[in-house]
Amino acid sequence: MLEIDNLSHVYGGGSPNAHHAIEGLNLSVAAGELLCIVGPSGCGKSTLLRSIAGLITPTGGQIKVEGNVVRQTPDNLAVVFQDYSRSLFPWMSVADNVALPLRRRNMDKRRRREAALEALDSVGLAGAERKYPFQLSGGMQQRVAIARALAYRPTLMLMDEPFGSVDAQTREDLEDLVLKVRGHHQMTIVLITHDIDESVYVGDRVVVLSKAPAHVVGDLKVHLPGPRDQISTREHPDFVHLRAEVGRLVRGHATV
Amino acid sequence: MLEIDNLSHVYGGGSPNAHHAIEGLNLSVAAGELLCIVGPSGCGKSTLLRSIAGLITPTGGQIKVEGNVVRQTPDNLAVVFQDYSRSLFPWMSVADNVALPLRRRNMDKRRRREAALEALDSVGLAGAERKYPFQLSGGMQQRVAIARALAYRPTLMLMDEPFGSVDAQTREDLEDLVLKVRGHHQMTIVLITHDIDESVYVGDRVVVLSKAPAHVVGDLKVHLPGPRDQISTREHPDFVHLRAEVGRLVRGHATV
Amino acid sequence: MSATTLSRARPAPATTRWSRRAAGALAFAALIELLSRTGVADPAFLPPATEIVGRAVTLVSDSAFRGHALTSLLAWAMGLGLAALIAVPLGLLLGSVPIIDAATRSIVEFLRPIPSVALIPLVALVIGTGLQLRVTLVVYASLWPILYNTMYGLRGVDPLAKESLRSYGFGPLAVLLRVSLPSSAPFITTGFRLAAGVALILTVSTEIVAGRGEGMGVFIFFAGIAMPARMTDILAGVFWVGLFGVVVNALLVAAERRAFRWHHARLGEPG
Amino acid sequence: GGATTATAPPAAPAAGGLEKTQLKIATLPAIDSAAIYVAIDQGLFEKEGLDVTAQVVQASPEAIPMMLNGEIDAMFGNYVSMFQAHDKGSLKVRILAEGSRASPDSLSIMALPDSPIKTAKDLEGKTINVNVLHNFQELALAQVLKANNVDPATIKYVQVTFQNIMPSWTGGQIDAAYLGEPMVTAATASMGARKILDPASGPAAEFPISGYVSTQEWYDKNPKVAAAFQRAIHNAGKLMENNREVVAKVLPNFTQIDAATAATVTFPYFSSNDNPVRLQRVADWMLEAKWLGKAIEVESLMSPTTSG
Amino acid sequence: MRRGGVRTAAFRWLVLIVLVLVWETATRVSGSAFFPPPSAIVARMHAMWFSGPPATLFLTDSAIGNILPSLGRMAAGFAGGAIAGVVLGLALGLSARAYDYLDGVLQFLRAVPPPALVTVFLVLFGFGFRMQLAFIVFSIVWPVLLNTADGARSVEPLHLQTCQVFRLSRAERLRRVVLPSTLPKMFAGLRLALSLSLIVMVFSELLPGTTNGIGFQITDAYSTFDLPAMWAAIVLLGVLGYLLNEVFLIVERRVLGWHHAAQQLIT
Ligand SMILES: Nc1ncnc2c1ncn2[C@@H]1O[C@H](COP(=O)(O)OP(=O)(O)OP(=O)(O)O)[C@@H](O)[C@H]1O
Ligand SMILES: Nc1ncnc2c1ncn2[C@@H]1O[C@H](COP(=O)(O)OP(=O)(O)OP(=O)(O)O)[C@@H](O)[C@H]1O
Ligand SMILES: [Mg+2]
Ligand SMILES: [Mg+2]
Repeated sequence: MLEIDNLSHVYGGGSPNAHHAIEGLNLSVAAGELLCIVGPSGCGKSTLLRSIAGLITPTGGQIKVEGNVVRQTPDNLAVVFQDYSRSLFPWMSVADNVALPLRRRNMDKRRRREAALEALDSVGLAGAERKYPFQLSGGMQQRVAIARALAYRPTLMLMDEPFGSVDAQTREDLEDLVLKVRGHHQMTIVLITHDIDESVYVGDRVVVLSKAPAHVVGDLKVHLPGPRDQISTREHPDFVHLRAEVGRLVRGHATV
Repeated sequence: MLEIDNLSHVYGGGSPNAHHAIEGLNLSVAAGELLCIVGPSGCGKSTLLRSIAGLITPTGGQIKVEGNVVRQTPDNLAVVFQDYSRSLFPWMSVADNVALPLRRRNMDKRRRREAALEALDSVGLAGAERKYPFQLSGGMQQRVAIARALAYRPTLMLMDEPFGSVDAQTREDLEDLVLKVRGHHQMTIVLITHDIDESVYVGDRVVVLSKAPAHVVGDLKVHLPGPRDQISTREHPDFVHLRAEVGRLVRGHATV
Repeated sequence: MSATTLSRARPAPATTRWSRRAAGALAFAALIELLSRTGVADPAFLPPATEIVGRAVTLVSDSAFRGHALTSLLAWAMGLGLAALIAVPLGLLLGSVPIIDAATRSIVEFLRPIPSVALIPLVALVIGTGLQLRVTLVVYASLWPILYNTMYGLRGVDPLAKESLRSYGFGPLAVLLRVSLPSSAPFITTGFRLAAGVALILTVSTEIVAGRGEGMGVFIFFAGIAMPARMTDILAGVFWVGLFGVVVNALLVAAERRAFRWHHARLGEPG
Repeated sequence: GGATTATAPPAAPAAGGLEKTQLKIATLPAIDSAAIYVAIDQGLFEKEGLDVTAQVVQASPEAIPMMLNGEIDAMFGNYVSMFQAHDKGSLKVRILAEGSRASPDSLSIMALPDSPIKTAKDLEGKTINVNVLHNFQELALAQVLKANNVDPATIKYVQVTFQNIMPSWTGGQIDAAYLGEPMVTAATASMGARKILDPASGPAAEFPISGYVSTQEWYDKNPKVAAAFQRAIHNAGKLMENNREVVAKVLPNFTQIDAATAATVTFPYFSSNDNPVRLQRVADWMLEAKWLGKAIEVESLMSPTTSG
Repeated sequence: MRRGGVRTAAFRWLVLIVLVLVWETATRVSGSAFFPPPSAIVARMHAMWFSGPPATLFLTDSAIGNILPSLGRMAAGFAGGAIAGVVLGLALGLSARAYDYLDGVLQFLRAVPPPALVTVFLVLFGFGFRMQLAFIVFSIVWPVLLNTADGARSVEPLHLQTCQVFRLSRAERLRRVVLPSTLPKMFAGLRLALSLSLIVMVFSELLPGTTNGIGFQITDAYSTFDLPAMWAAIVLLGVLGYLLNEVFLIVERRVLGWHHAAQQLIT
């Protein structure tokens, strides 16, 4: 599904304060896999995500999605941006924001709206569809961004710290929602998170990145008995073990 | 230090889609206390914070800071906004962003710069001072916002999910930094977080808010042996107990 | 300005705002009255405000004057409308395709500072005089504010908002129309408001120079060549033109507030 | 009158031979344009089988493009501008009929009552307004000044639009005012202004100012119309010679002069014939002032049907 | 990016050259005296302004006596209009009260055609430079004013709240926050005002009492039907407009560097 080959990216190339964000990063993700990426703040995770989405052209290496080299944004892709509030359109109501990408889907107006409402409902925002983004709390805006991506039913979903601004309960519900959606619709998911527990809980695989310039320092398969659930899975000895393992890898390369 | 009396706030008052964000909220915070606020997403935490900072005029009730009713922004206050990336000034370098509020502090240019560099160093951003906000990762921007508030040495610090975008290691370091700063300088801190462990770890007290309209549903004193540290404190039985307690309170009022 | 004004204190009630506006207008009228009555400015050339307004009121019942006004109104509306129809798409094109902007910039910048007086005979020769001349000149002059505000407005669009739509596979055109255009629409309308004023000025000014017997400018021109010059008539004409400008602006602002509620509400302005 | 007075042929019997009957002529909102309005008012064009519409324009340069692209057939314009345009090749002109000549007191150099300027000599080095630079006002005044032993080159001319002459004058920005009618009358009556010099006296007496002009091309296509038009204008001139009323009657139609003023102003002369000699004088002076690149033989621009 | 820059420049020149060639051919074919070919215009420009002695940088007396005063008027007018526009625009954008009091009057004045007010300008300011300056300022201030006000009104609310929280003084908010975030829109207005100031400079030289300037030469040429001279002045204005705009863009790129970088604009 996704193959990343010797990727590197330098910001401000040529200038004296050029910044090597990614260097020699190799990674491949199978179709239907849910890959979690963890790594220290500022290491290059968002850069990696933007490269996959074709939003920046990496300065070195190659990314292939479904066998095609990424030059533009690949088809059937959805991104939940880290800076979710800026990625919402302030001139549209919440429902319109969610429904907008569905114009690519050959749906008529009514069906777009239905799909949007359904997605909003699934992230706990039923009833907020008429509001404008600025009328929502931070966590609600983040959930609108998630709903927009979910409603689109992409084959590849990129999520950049998607649950950072919601409360613990909602976070767990959203984690389960992602797991459920992944099961129903054939979807490959790359999810960046800072929550090590979360990475192990939702991921089929957890990749740990080094501090900048980012490269892969750990790649762990998560073999946990499914279906996962918040209480028993987190108590599972494998979970506890994996979580400690990821924690060690991250800490070994933290910035502070 | 801070007294909140029967506070309520309605957005869009008068209109049919008026929203009751806060209703009948009472709270008082002693000088030097570190109060953590947890509550479901969209319940009204940020609204509460903005009211304390004098940025919005609540539609009912009263807030007093150091005995004075808040009408404008109180003196010696710092806020770390939830929407940190938007609160940074894009036309200023990171160092200038941090140094700007110090103009109120009667410091000459050199001392302002020193203070800014020191604060940046303390949040793990040494060396980034010349960059512009857009050249930083999300987590780094968030840390700039924290550095700005810290450098200001306020007597009352309001932090709205300040560690949401940083990795686990950095997060722990920042938690300890806040604890340290609070000890050194007489500072009252109100910190909003979604991380229940965090609230118990850093807080002297944890207040749990109900879902919208927000009011206090739990108010727990945290008696943990000091000085706290990431490993032993989190293993302490009181910690485990409190954390479960807070979790129960939050879950009882979650939105999803 | 109170200390909190910079972060947009709650707006004053509508009645206060209107009485302030009235106070401002009255103060301005009083200033003219004073300049004239005290003789600081010769009343023969700057008559008192009361006289100007009085004359303006009586002019309404003058059918010849109404005819002049209608002629000008037509030229103004046509010119402004055409300017918007040309400038917005052009601005979107130049603002979003840098190579076209760069290639045409020398021509655009070369054409822009050519004054309409110099163009009048040339345009008149090519397309004839009368309405088409006026409309052409109005279009030529009022094009720029819309064009530039469109181009600069596009630059202010949040790149992340554009990336959001791009990431869903939308092409550049869709991003332009669905993100850049709405996001910069408030600034484009400011350009349109500017253009509305420019168009009004150009309509009347062109008529003053080459009106061919019709329009507010001709009314003003004739009042000027009378002996002695009928300054009260000139300024009464100016009064109506100015008042028309105020009304148009107010209508546009009201329309903006409706259309861009999201913009004003977020900025904490009265909706 | 001059030595070689041009006489109009007898009125043509009918409109039968005319190339066209509907004419549109650009005029100026000034007394000089009166002849065409009198001709319309008195039915003189009708008699020639012509239906003439006058179109007021604000300045004659405005009418030239209109004439070139066929919006109008002919225009009323001053000779200096026309000769300049002809000289520069922007326009091949044909003078259809003479229009107005300066009459005594219709133009005047005036000073305010308390001004130190008393005589023509006092004008030396002074600032004087003109409507348009390098035009007949300067041309005529230069001749008169020379005749009064004043060097015309010392005069500073500034261009001031009509309505701003009074404020500039009373405001002291011009030393003496170059006025035409009806301002001469008004300034004398209301401000007590003194006349210093008549720019249309001596060598510049009866100085030709404006005439009716078409393009050569139009003239070549419509020779009979041109002749008919000329006859009507000359007949109007004759009618106006001793009859103020016919003029005063039409003035409010195209100028801003009310009946009361019309009764008192000094009219220019309205030509009732064409005279190449006096027109040649204008071209010669222009050549002398280097306003023309080469000499113009004026007679060749005039209508042969009536001249000579 | 650098290679792209060279390509763009080459493209730009190509477009320009092609257009001039088309213009030359079209005017030669039509042979209209009103539309002389560009070669004739350039020859005239050279003869009129640029055939002077080396000591005066090849400027003729006519150039020194007309172009320089015009540029002076324009520069003074632009400076005055820009300052007035920025100050009034900020006041209007920041203070609801100032906005309420001034809005009506300013909107009125904005719609008033300056040519109709020449007499009023004359009695208020007298002949010459003062009147011309007032005329230019009055005409060009509006785009700066309106765009600045718009910019000042749409400062990111969170920026203002940040200022308020840290209790920045009003001057500091203005200088450090409001002004920088208004700059991009202000520059749109300034750029409009710049070429407008060239146009209005020409108009101001039609005002009573003017005796020199490019605008003066245009009217003089117009009234004497010296069309090549008129075209020469038009082309000169065009060239000046183009050059001024290039200078403006350099300044803008310096001042708004952060903006262009943050918006990921390639300029
Ligand atoms: N400007 C506004 N206009 C209308 N409603 C608003 C506005 N701002 C916030 N709200 C509403 O008020 C409620 C509380 O918002 P607030 O931002 O205080 O929530 P929060 O507790 O901070 O949530 P989160 O944890 O998601 O940030 C939300 O339901 C939101 O929709
Ligand atoms: N536009 C840019 N110009 C220059 N440097 C940049 C730019 N964007 C990001 N960087 C730098 O690249 C590095 C990686 O940034 P990135 O946003 O990918 O980090 P991240 O892993 O997502 O961090 P976080 O977890 O804090 O969001 C950072 O050090 C940042 O300073
Ligand atoms: Mg990131
Ligand atoms: Mg919040």
